[in-house]
Amino acid sequence: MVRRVPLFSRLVLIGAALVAGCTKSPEARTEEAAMRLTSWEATARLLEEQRARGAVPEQFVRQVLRAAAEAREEATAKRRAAGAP
Amino acid sequence: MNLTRDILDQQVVDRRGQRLGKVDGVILELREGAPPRIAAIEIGPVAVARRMHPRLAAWLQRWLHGHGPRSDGTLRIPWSQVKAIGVDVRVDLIADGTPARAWEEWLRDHVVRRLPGAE
Amino acid sequence: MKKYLQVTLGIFTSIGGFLEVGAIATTAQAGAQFGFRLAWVLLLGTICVIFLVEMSGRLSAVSKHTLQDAMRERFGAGFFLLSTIPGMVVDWLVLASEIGGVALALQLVTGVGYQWWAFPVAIAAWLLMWKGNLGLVENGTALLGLVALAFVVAAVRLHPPLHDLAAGLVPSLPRSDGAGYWFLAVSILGALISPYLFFFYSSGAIEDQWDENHIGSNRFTAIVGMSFGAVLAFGVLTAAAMVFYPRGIQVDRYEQVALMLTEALGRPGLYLFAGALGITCFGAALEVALGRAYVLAQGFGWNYTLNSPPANSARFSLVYTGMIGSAAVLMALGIDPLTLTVFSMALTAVTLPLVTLPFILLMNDRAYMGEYRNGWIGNVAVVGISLLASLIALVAIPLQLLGG
Amino acid sequence: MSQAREVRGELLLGRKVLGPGGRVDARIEEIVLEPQGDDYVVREYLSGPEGFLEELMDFAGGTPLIRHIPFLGRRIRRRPIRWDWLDLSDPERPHLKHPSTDASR
Repeated sequence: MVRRVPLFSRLVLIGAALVAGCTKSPEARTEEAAMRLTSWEATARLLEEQRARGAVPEQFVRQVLRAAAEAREEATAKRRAAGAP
Repeated sequence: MNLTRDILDQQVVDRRGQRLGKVDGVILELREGAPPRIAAIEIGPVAVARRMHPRLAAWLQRWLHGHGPRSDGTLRIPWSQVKAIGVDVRVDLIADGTPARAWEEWLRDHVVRRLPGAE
Repeated sequence: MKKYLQVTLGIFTSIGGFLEVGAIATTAQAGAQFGFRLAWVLLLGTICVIFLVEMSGRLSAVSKHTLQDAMRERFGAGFFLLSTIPGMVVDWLVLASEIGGVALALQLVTGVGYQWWAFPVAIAAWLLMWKGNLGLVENGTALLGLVALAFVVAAVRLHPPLHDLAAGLVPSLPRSDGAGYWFLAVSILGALISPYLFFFYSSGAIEDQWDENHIGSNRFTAIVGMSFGAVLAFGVLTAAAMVFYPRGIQVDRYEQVALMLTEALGRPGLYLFAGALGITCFGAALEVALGRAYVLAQGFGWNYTLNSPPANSARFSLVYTGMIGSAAVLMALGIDPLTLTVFSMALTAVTLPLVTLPFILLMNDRAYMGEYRNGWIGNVAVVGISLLASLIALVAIPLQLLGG
Repeated sequence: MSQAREVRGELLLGRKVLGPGGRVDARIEEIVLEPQGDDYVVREYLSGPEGFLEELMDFAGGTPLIRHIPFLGRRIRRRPIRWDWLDLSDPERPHLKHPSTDASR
């Protein structure tokens, strides 16, 4: 019974340390934003290929392009917020 | 028979098989010079809350009395009406109209029946 | 023979509980980011689910108690509330994700934003529970859910290298982005081993009045039903690994996931993807909402049944009504469905031990299980699963911060 | 039956039992009942695994592999306390009437 409280607080401390150690550095965030940008560029290329083949309806193409534009905007903003030069 | 294993928290059903609730409390009667005997079982959210914390129970009781059917939903069933203890605890009464069903019936009449296609 | 037809409960449980928004999202992400390398997690998760589903069915058939009933009766009101309250919060988020999945499927087909579909979807699901019965819910979803086989067809048409797929079934350490790898592994397990699946399945067994004679068919149902779900999930992983991985596409939005089916199947691919996403998520939404209503009704001993009008079980009906209504609000506000899905799957992983640990005691309880208690295989499995679940629960949140 | 005193059985569970000198002697974990005419009466109180985690530890302690590990392998000992050895006049603080409970059986 007596042992339980210190064990619990120890777990909390370990958890807090993990959380503190796990938050991302600005460099990691910039890198991630860059990766997302490349990913969306590749998505747009794939979409173009499929559109040329007539494999996707126009209405869907517009949706994906809109999503891509949103994601690109978001990633650029994130890169700026992370303090990229 | 054991109190925790066989009675407490078991399902209570009435004479017609309606589900009344769980055995949320067991009332023991202390006697002079004789072993304590089970006087009644109790069903209701307040009894559950009391097992967590007395203050939670007091707050819940006040809240339940102030809303809806204005009942805290507590039903005390004398041991003499307990007919069988097995997978379910069978009691010799009809669930309808008892406090254990007060909220069920109030919600049925005031909410569910006002929605389309509830019958 | 008729008992074996009850495999529809298994297929439905599987379509709604196994392959749903979470499994589609996490396995598509896994395939896109790591190719076939996370296939072993899918296999591991499937084995865990088969064992736990079989046990929840056996528990109900033998003891005539549902899982949540037994948890309350065996471990008391305190433990019941302790495990129910966090579970309810997590399930509410999962439910919102599932509604989001259906809404997104409708957006893909119509072009009308998913926020606008949240309430129509919620109302349709609610009407089915309110007016329908369990048989309709089970059989309808199981039948329509066959459209999800499109994932498998797509996977086959993409001619995956089988030796890569087989190699992925062997656990391996990530070459890079360890946090992302393990976060996805944990999310996949969280998405596959969903507590509501066991609650729902064990309640279904009681509503269908199973007894000791159903033990064989229960085992059959668990294995066949869950394997069916697993095959579909492997289809998603494979298609993503073939279409997205080589191109360096990471999955951030559902719109992207549709591209893997249009790549393999052309124009019909979009409609098949929308159909599969929509129906599996719709089934899951029903399962989550009903699962929670069952948990509360059984934990507190209320009347509950889907097989008679809602007026006969007012509190039960109002729980699923309230859950689905409020979850729809969350989606209508325009929260990104994929972000919410991945988040709620990780949270599910945190609450897993609260469900898996009780299995150890319940499945060995002489009073409940008699001669049908777990053998040593079952016990090794359930203890192993519980250790795994505890580990997952500990690492899920740190991993989410690091890799999510 | 003029002065019947009531005690809530569910609240006795998990409560500490005070031994001589106010020392905690046990925790009530189960109440064993036996039929007597139309009634069920308390035969004895048991101390034992108190909650879910304790029960899990108890299960683990009984498995062949863990049984040999010194600390983990300890199973929780259930000890009966006869009904008339427990003074419930203050249900918040049940205490033993006898100096030694080990002779209770």
